[in-house]
Amino acid sequence: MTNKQREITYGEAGVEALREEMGRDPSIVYIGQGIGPRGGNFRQTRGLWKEFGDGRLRDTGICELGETGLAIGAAMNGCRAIVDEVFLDFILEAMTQVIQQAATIHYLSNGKIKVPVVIRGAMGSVRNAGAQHAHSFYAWFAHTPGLKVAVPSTPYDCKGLLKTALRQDTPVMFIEHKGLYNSKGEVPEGEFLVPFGKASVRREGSDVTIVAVGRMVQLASEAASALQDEGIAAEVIDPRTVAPLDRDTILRSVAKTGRLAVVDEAPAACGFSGEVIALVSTHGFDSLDAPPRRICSLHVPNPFSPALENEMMPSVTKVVSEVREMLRG
Amino acid sequence: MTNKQREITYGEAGVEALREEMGRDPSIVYIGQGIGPRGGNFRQTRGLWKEFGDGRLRDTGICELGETGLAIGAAMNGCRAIVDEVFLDFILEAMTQVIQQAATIHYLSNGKIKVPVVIRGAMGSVRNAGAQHAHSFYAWFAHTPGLKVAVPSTPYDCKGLLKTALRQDTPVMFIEHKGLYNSKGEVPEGEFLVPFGKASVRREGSDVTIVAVGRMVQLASEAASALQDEGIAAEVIDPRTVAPLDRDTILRSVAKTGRLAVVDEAPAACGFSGEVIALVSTHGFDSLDAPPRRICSLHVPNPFSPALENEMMPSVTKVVSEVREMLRG
Amino acid sequence: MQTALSEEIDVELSLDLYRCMLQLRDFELKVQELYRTGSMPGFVHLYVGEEAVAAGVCASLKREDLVYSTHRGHGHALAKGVPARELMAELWGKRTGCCGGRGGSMHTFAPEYGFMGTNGIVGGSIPLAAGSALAAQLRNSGQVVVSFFGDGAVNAGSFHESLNLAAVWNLPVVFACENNLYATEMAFYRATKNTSVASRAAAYAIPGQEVDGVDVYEVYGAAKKAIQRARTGGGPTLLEFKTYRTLGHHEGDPGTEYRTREEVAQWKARCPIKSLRERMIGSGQANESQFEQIQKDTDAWLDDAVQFAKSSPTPDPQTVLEHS
Amino acid sequence: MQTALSEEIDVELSLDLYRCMLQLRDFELKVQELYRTGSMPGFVHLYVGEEAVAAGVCASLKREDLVYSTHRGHGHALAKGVPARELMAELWGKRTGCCGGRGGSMHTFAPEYGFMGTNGIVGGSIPLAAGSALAAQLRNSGQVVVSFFGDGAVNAGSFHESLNLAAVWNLPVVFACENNLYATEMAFYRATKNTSVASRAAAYAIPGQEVDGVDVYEVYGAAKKAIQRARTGGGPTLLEFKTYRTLGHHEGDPGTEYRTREEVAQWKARCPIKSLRERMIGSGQANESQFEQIQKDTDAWLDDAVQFAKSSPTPDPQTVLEHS
Ligand SMILES: Cc1ncc(C[n+]2csc(CCOP(=O)(O)OP(=O)(O)O)c2C)c(N)n1
Ligand SMILES: Cc1ncc(C[n+]2csc(CCOP(=O)(O)OP(=O)(O)O)c2C)c(N)n1
Ligand SMILES: [Mg+2]
Ligand SMILES: [Mg+2]
Repeated sequence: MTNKQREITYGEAGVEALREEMGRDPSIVYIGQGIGPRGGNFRQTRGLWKEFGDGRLRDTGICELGETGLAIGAAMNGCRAIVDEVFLDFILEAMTQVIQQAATIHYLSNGKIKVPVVIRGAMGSVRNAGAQHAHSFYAWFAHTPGLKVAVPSTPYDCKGLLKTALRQDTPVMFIEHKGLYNSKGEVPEGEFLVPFGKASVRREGSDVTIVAVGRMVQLASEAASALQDEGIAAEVIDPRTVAPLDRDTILRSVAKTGRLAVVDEAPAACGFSGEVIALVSTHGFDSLDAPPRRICSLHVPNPFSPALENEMMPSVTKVVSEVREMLRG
Repeated sequence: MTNKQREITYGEAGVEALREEMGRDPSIVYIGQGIGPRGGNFRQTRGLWKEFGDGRLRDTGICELGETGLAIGAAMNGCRAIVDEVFLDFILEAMTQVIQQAATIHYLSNGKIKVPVVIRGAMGSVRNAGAQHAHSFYAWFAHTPGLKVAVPSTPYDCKGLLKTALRQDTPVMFIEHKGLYNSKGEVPEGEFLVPFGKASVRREGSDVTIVAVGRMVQLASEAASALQDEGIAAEVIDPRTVAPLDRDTILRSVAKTGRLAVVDEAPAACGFSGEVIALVSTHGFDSLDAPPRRICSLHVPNPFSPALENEMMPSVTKVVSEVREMLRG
Repeated sequence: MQTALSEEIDVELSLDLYRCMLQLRDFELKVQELYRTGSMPGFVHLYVGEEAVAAGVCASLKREDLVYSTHRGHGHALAKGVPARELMAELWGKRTGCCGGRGGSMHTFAPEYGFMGTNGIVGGSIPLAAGSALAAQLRNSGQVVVSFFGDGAVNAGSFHESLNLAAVWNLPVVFACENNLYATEMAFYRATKNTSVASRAAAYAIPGQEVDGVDVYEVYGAAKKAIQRARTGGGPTLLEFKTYRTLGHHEGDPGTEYRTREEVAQWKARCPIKSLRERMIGSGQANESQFEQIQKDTDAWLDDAVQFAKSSPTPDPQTVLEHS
Repeated sequence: MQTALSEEIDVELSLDLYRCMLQLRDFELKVQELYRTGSMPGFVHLYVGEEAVAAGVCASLKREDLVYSTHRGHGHALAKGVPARELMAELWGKRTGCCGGRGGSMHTFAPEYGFMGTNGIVGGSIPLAAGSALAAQLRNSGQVVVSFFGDGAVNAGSFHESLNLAAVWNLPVVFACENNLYATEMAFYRATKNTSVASRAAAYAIPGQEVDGVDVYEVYGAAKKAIQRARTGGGPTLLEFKTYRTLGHHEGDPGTEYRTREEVAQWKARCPIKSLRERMIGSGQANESQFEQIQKDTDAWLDDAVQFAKSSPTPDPQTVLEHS
């Protein structure tokens, strides 16, 4: 078996990226709750504390505002900092630091101050954790000048994007999906980077373009398989970073297929799904043969009861039926 | 002169709404910084403290997180609460309370707990206050299930929407524009309400639909006047609330004009401009005769220097030239 | 102190406190059992070991008084009077749950019993509690509000801002910190240099008191005084209840990696339920058969709740947009 | 105390402190004049009356030490060594400003002088300062970080969370609170029940000290000790400098509606600059002609800065996307 075929989990891939980068760059410090001896609530830092110690893995109490602010401040004074919100939901405690400080200082200082901070958190719904632990804020951050936003959907991207994130001079929101940590995939050992702003075509097809990120890529891919059985060839595009967004790959795909659907775990209103549709509408107007569609979560907080949450969330069935309708009319 | 012709400022209109509603409903409490004896940084509460006293106008120190949380908690126990962030920018200190508590509790409690809180703040750029005092977050809040979002552009709407906001059983983000407080307009004395989810057609026209909110309505209207001189008839639509959004009025207008431009002081990416375009693209696909356009602020934090900020912001000139291009090709 | 207090507390009240603690304990052990068999969705954080706090505090509250709780809130809910049936059904995501299944363990509301919610956000309910106390003050409702939170919330901005506002406005709220020494696996002394929660009251110029949180009489006495102070215009109090969760942080956490077996064993030995029983029997205030009867009642109460919840329908998916 | 300290401080240092304070004062009065004639955009918050704090604190800092400031930050910037030319040009939004005109008064950065920014968000720079101290600790850089903030920041979560983390990690940071009794029009006693900032250090188990903030010797002495403590591994200190802004909150606020004329007059009489001069002349440490010379130097320094800023070009609009 060559390295290329080695399969590890999404969670392990992130750990590998961290281990390589922290080994390479002694200025990296990692701040968060339970990221030391415990190895992370999602096991997203397992083994690192043993290797790099208390100094560089900084366990904190519950104070996301302070944690995030300190990480940004450390990044302003010669460290590369990672702050782990663990659940992305908890970044709400620290929004003022993310938006008012991290996102602005490089620009306002006329490029004099670098702010190499990676702000990490896991988004989305998993195991019916309920409304307060299921948010997916990547659209907000993409809306904010001064932030880059990575949303890996595979172990390969998790490693490659995290390594790239740790080499930026400005803040990166690194947003994993809670439901993907245990998913497996091929990840080469050792050094490789996944560039920002470069989408991945997960599946080629000529009838319709489906754009999705994070866990929704899986959903879109499963839907595409099901559609294939009906003779519909869907192309699945995973932008991998929503800021910068790879507009060209999306536009080229729709130029080929003439049809666009966006699957988004976040609500539709003023979100990522609208952005992709607006992009194609404004810059690929003539390629659209039919109205684009959005398959998003319904506009309510995530209800706890599985019966309700399943109804609220996008599903393979919903994607299949929406796309089928697009093509069959 | 009849009442109907009385002109007052946008700021005064808000005060009038508050005075009427606080007089009518003794359960209303108002929390914020400088909203007592000082009468508000923007004079948005002037005179109220004399009338309603320390009990109902609660001046605080600088603690937006606490202020906002207390307002929500007061609303959960029989008060109607207004919390004034003054600059909308400062709501970043309190996002966890807005998103995790205010926006979810009515739904999660199965409708058992009403949360009649109005969260007020002034958005946008004014007088080169710089990047940290110029944010316009309404797209974020429209993206969030459980929040209503009002963005008045005229004194009339300021009064009517604020009165409506103070009669809701769930949270309302009431987002004024800093640059509008001194603008004047007709406002009837006494009772009237402006409904949520009902756009106002500011100007009729048959060639192109321009959608804008807040201060951008002025800009769009000025651009429409200039375009009129060139023989282009622009229809200007002000949704007034971005959640709920009056989809019908927008779709009807584009069905008539065949062309859509959105002017937005916020950045384009994952914002309100994309939402409007996605709406028309998905639900009014056949009415579009040309690619829609967005005239938004550039994707950088607001620079301080007027020379730079003017370049960064939408302007009448930019709107005119974009719309002209749309029509003239 | 103990003797003095137990003189204030009559036998009837003692037995009530005992019954309440036993209900809280047995409810949680049943939830654990159900959860482990996979029949409950979501996450549950159990209150085992800390029963004296909820029981002792809520004993002095009226129905119209309000309680704001945490992620570890089943005990607070039951002690405040939320029927076990409705709570159990909610944990199961059933239509008959007190939130129709929308909330679950971490977002359970029952305002009709003065229970203003568990909360999945650490520190998130502290400002809400203070705000409800502000409403009580303004409306002259006579209500007192109790804000429960863990040691984990103490270093968060929500704690700081809320206590400051409650103090300067003299609000009728009791801040009840359940210091069980850990926040998840994080020992309090690793999270802060000042490991006394009660001492922090000074920063806000309000009274603060450390209380033995596994002695229900101590809890009752301290809480009663603080509630009385709040009700009579004396403003907020910060109470620090020293307690311990003898189970893991949530179901799934063995709770053994960051604490020694000895430490857990020591605290288990100080079981608030067993010790009250022994004390009452030792002093002749009650006899074994009375406790057996309470156990029987509790079993029946719990069976009824499980039966009710189990047989309740799941919510109709078509209702998902209601109350939005 | 005063005498003891002034013995430690030699004449040269005293004159340096004087010169620094005078520069800060005259710079602000010039900004006021320029602003009032409408030639400056944005908002400015002037430091007049508080000069002893910036001068006294920064006197013990090395160039590589860092200062984090507030909305009222011109004095901190100058005292830390930012050239008046670059600062003045920045306030004017000019291309030659230390941020090329992108920042302005409330977002001025000059890292090459260890000045890590004014900040438009109250409390916003406190965690940044602590974080930079963490980096100093990790990189073993020997730097000390000073975090300036006002009384207004003390009740905010940022203060609480930052001090707690700095304490538990023993970071080389000095928290320098400029308690000028007001935050905008809000008197500190209306914002909090505990009006002693220094006393709050206890909540974080760090040293806290109240200092007369208009006596530059006192400021110098207390700051020197705290900076020394930080530099030698002794961890953070909270200093509360009692001071006063004799002008309004920002240019445009007369500053008279919420304070009595007497109060303002009393503090004006305690002018840190005038009193140092009188003290030095009284004790024979310096004579009038020395102070006249300093005034002349300062005038020239300021004229140069204004001339430079005025004649500098505005930024090229085409560069707006650079550094994005
Ligand atoms: C703002 C926030 N940060 C982190 C978490 C994750 N979390 C849930 S419970 C918990 C520990 C809480 O500890 P404590 O407050 O002491 O309560 P205990 O669990 O000990 O009862 C943490 C960190 C959260 N829910 N909210
Ligand atoms: C988070 C936040 N809330 C409110 C404001 C508005 N504001 C600007 S300065 C100020 C007063 C600050 O007072 P203080 O910290 O005491 O500093 P001082 O002005 O007295 O020097 C306020 C309320 C702000 N900038 N940031
Ligand atoms: Mg705990
Ligand atoms: Mg002040």
